[in-house]
Amino acid sequence: MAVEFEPKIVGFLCNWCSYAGADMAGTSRLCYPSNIRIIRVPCSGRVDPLIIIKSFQRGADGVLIAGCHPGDCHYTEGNYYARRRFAMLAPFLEYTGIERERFRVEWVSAAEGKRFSNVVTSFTDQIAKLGPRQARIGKEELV
Amino acid sequence: MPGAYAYYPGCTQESSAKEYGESTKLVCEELGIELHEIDGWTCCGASSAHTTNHLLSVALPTRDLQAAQEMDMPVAVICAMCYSRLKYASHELRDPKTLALVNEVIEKDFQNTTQVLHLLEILDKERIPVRKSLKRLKVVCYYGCILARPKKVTQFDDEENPQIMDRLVSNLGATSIDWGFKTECCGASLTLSRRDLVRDLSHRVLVAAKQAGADCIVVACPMCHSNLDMQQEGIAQQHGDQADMPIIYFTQLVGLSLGLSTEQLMFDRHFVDPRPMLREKGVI
Amino acid sequence: MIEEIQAKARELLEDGTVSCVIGYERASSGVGARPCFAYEPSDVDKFIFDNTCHNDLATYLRGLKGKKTAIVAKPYDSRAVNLLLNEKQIERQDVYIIGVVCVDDYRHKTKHARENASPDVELAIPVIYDVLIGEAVERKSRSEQAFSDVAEIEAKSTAERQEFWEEQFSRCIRCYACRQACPGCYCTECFVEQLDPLWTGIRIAPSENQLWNVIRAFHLAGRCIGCNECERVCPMNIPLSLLNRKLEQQALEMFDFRAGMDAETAPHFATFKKDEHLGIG
Amino acid sequence: MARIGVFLCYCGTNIGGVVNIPRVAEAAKAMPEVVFVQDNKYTCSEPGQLEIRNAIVDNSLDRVVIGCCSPRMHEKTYRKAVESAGLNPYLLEIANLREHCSWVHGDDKERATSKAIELVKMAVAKVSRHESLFPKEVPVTKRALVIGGGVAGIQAALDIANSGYEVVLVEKQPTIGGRMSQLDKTFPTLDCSACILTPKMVDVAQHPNIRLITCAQVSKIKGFVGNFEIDILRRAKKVDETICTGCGVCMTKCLVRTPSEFDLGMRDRSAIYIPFPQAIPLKAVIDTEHCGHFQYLKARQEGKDVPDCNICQQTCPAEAVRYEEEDEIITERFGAIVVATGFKTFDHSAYGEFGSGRYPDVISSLQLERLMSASGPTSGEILRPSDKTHPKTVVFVSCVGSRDDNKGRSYCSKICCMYMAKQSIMLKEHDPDVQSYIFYIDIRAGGKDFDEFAQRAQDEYGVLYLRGRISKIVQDGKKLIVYGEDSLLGHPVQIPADMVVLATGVEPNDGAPELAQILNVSYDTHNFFVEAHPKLRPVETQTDGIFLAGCAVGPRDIPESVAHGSAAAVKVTALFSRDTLTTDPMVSTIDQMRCVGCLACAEVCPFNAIEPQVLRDGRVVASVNESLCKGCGLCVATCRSGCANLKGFTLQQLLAEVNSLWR
Amino acid sequence: MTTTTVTPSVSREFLLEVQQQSQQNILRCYQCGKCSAGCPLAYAMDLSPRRVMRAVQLGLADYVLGCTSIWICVSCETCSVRCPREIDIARVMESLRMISIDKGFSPAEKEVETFHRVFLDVIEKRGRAFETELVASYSMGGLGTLKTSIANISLLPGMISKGKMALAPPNASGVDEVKKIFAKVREIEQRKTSGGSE
Repeated sequence: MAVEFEPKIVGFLCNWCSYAGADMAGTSRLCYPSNIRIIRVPCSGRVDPLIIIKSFQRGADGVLIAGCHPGDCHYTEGNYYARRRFAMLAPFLEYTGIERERFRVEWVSAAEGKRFSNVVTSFTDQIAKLGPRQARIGKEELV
Repeated sequence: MPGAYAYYPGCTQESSAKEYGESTKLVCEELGIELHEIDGWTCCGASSAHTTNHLLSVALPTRDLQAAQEMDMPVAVICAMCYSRLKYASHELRDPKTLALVNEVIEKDFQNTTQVLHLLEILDKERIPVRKSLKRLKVVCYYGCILARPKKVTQFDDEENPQIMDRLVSNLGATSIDWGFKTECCGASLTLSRRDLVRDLSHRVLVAAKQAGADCIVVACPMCHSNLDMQQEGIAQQHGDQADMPIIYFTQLVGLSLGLSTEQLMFDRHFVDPRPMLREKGVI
Repeated sequence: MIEEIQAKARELLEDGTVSCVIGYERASSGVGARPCFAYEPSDVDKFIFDNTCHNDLATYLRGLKGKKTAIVAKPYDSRAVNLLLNEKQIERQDVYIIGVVCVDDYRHKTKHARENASPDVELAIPVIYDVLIGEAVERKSRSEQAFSDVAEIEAKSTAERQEFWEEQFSRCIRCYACRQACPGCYCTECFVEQLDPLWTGIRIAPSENQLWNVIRAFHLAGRCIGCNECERVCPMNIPLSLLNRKLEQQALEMFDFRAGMDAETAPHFATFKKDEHLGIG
Repeated sequence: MARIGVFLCYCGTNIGGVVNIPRVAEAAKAMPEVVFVQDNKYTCSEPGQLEIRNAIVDNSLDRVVIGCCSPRMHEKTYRKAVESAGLNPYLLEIANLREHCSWVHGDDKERATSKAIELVKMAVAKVSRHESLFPKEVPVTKRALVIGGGVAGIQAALDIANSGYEVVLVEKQPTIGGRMSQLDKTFPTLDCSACILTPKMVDVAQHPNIRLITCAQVSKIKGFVGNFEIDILRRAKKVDETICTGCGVCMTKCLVRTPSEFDLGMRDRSAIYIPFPQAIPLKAVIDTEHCGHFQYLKARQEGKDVPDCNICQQTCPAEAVRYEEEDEIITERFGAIVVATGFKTFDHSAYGEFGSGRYPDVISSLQLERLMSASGPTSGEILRPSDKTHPKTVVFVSCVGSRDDNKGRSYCSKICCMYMAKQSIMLKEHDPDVQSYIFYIDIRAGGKDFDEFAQRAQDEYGVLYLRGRISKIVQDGKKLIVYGEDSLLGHPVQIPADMVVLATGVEPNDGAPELAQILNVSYDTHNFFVEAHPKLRPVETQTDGIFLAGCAVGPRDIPESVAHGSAAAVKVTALFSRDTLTTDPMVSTIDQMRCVGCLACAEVCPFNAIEPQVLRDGRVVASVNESLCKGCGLCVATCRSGCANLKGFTLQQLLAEVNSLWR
Repeated sequence: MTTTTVTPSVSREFLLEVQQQSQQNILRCYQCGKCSAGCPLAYAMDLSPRRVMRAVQLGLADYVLGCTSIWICVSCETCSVRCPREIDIARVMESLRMISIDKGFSPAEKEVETFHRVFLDVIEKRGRAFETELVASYSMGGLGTLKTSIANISLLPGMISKGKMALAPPNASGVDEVKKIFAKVREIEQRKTSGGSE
């Protein structure tokens, strides 16, 4: 690998569990790699495939979706639909040439600060190992 | 306030605990406390009576209390067992039916107004003119089970952490060490029947006293004394460690501070001779 | 067969059951076929039916919404009809389905030599119809070769796949013929043409092309009925069905769902089971 | 071109100690549309907020980004601050520089700072796409529906009615009163259940603000908080309530005898009946399943020929019997709903080892209540079912259908320990020769005077508690041999008993889950309704305007149920104290111009907030009921045309955030 | 041990007897085990005090009257003063000792029972305890087991040399009264057992 590869990871976190879980990681001062950029959404069910594919197209090295554990959804059902949606998307992304390891869905509760920092750490390491995407974006001049 | 008391020595004073009785007499003389031995006092029945027959266990001590009633003085007791039995009796007798029944048994008319005091309670009110300070002496006070228990009967002192004896010894200049075994049991009346158990229990007490860093154990009960003192040899055999822990009656300690001689206080009667220790501590 | 079709069509127009019958007529070029909208019984004479009749006629039903319409439906067209019914784009009572048994509907359309490529069960008989024309024939299952085309792509390494798709999509000229031919693509305004949010730049660049094709495919996840028109009409010969069929395969494996087989079953993205794992999260 | 102000908070050293704020500020100045940047030791402090306010005014800012602690911490505070400057409070975005940056990257200040810059950049990008949002006002229908006429429902109904609001009380049974009306005495005070309950029942009947609909249940719900439209299915009683005087002649004349539900089969009732003497309303109903006349009608349809019977109709002095009466659906509007559907006791036939109901003298605790009740089948004389003799040795078995995973009942039913103590005491009161034994696992007597009560059963009434679950009951002649272990003695015991009472646990009433589905509120694996928050919102549901009371939520005793009922009532009256409701503006919208009406969004909406709407041009499109929408955004992710959008988290805003990362 | 059958009649009877004798409401015991936890001798008992109480609650007379615990108990009262339910457990133990004697159970701790008996004999005879005689008649009278006897005798020389063994018996003028008391008590006990209540 060339110099030091700094992966850029986009994280979509549901407001009620995972975003709070990330806050918890903060309040408990649990350090994790700084590569993740967290985008707050009301529910993992709000995250549409379009924004994910878009993130990859823009050059994201990894995308993390985190929501309430199944059954704990603040909106009772949102993450169940999300689960199906991303279960379809994950292998499809791989099929179209984006490594499976670059897309991750995790359930993180508001209390699981430790778990959140672990998830981010392992995900970041995983992607760092994978190296940057052979994204064509480089070759193109973007809008 | 020196006063006059109907003195109830208890059977052991005539034999195994003579030194307790003698030291008591001497000390009280020194302090001007009049002890008038109850004429013809008899045994309180000890643990055996109340183990065997409840009525008997009340009747026997009542007989002595009644005798004291005629002397119209509060009763002074030194033996913890006797104290407990006398107290227990007067406690039971608060019930008129029991009182009537017992009076029938002893064929007397006891009113149950007679006060029962342990010598410790009496001395607690005394100013003791210390002639010989015991300041280098570090002791643990061992009250045994029945002196302070049960409070609702004895009204003696705190059940779990009595202080009265500790107060006394510190008044004498000695250091009383706080420890956890003040009211643990020594095995009591099992001395003859289940000595092995007595040795287990007494061993615990001796070890605790040693760990507390005591030079000796101060006691207020002949039975405790005999179990802790006489059994030390046997305890060593049973548990393999030699305590060499002098066991001293609080009256003997008071005696020392009043300048009485070791002979007067009969230290020679102890199985574990306290004198070397006392000498070393400059008490004698 | 064509006689029967014409007879039925005429009858429907004459007794006023429908105001229009959608069928095929010979293209002006003289070769190939094109959709034909018959409003008069006489129009029906123009009807033809042979294996040049490719268009998915269901695509036109939305346009005639509210008008009683009959359509000549090959098996995959019939699945499209179900899709549109399920998505409330047409009313059952407005549509009269002339189902046509079609032994050869599918393979003759894949321009790419993917002879083995076929769904796990080949459809010969429409899944929904008011009248069935043609001999109801048995077709053997070809499941042992199911999705072998998809398997080929999966066999590649990620890098190879990237190369493969990059090559394919770099050819895309974004003519959107695929979209026009698709019975499932009926959005008033396709995301690709929206200016706000601006999902894709209008200019032709591989990554934009890929975004377009991948998302279009995903918008058809659980909806593509496999008529394969997109691929047939693609002027740049991009094997688009490979995308759709991958998703069709996943839907089958994960949710045992296949679009358009009936009008009622909720598509997999519109429902869920509490205790399914699906290997994520 | 927006005018964005960026405010960066040091949060003492919490952020400033790690993130290089001045550098972030520098970077922020260069960001598009940013016209003002300021840092502050504590933005959340009074002066800090004031500075924001002033900055907005002085620099006529129209968007605000604050880089500080988590929005979950102070978003509301800052919205107020922004609003105080005359700006729409929703034109604010917070960059989480503390929890998501300084606190987790303290180990690398350099990276922390560059991340902070990007977080601010994202926030700026997002806020530039913010729009002013305005809460909506919806009117409130000040009528309450109470479902369930047990003590909890009664209490709720009375409290709401007494606050001056109309209440409709719907009860599935022919009478209100619920389980409490079946009880003899109540623990730990031992006052008579009926004596304290019946007055309340009468109050309900006589209250001008309460309308009572019995033999009825909710069948459909439309609308939302403040504006529910409810269908109530009222089953035909076949007796005209308005005329029936409850004289009971029909009951004496009726030829049919069938086990009484109220007395749990320990006594028979007629086919036309009044459940019990104090029933409210005191009106007869016909049980068409057993009634001779309806048997006849049924048989005739099947072409069979059985004699007709209409003796009740003939003999009714008030001529109130109406065989022809049909079920009806009553549709009414309500502003709030209280669900108090109560409980039933576990059916012990699930326990084969206890005889699964085949030993007549193994009875349920509720059956014992009926036996002890003066109005019960034995007029309060305790006679065991088999031979109507007085049982002398009675064994109680606790946790029957409770704390038993094997029976799918993992939970503690809470009331059993206490009612066993009560019943064993009452047995002694009825007959001094009775010796009761209670097999228990724990004695759960948490409550005012509860433990004293349970102890009294032992000290004063000589009830013998044995710690352990029994294993088996065997009929042995007239005796029932109970096999157990006294786990305190560490030793198996067996007790030859005359009667065994199974302390059957609490479980939700039939139809609870169905009702939950109708009302679209959630219920747990045991079919108990689920509170919005187990600690802090114990009477609310996730659906606004629908409240819970009593054992529908979980096992409760009488005082708790009453308190719970009153609590629900307060929530309702609080709701009714306002003429309109404001709704959260962060809800979905549908671009109906582009919507193709596939209604995929409606299919997935967890709150049924999306309905089809027919436009003037006849197009069918989706439309959002903003009062029902909770803003989860499922519809947004489902809609292919991008017509569904979520205010506050729009497609544009998320896309802007993503794009900003590569600008 | 075989399964115990618990029946009201039996259990009540014994329970009531113990309650009457000890004047304690044993049903108050909620089996917390604090008594056993504090008992200095529990380790040497076959039934911990808690289990003794339990057995009484269940009315298992044979089970409890034959146990060593009631004899090993030295009435140190630790249990009694600490009992959260204010039961005088030591008193219950005493009562059980008495009942077991009445019912003619052979004590599980022979020596203990013997000691108490001998002790009272001495007192009845002399009005006061005469330790020398006590030790002698207990040990040499073959009442104690050989083991304990030898152990006891082994102490004698020491005790005598230390003057801890009075050689002359005590002379308490009250001895006659004591004799009377013993007699009277027996008489009253007789009255009780022969039906007539007090």
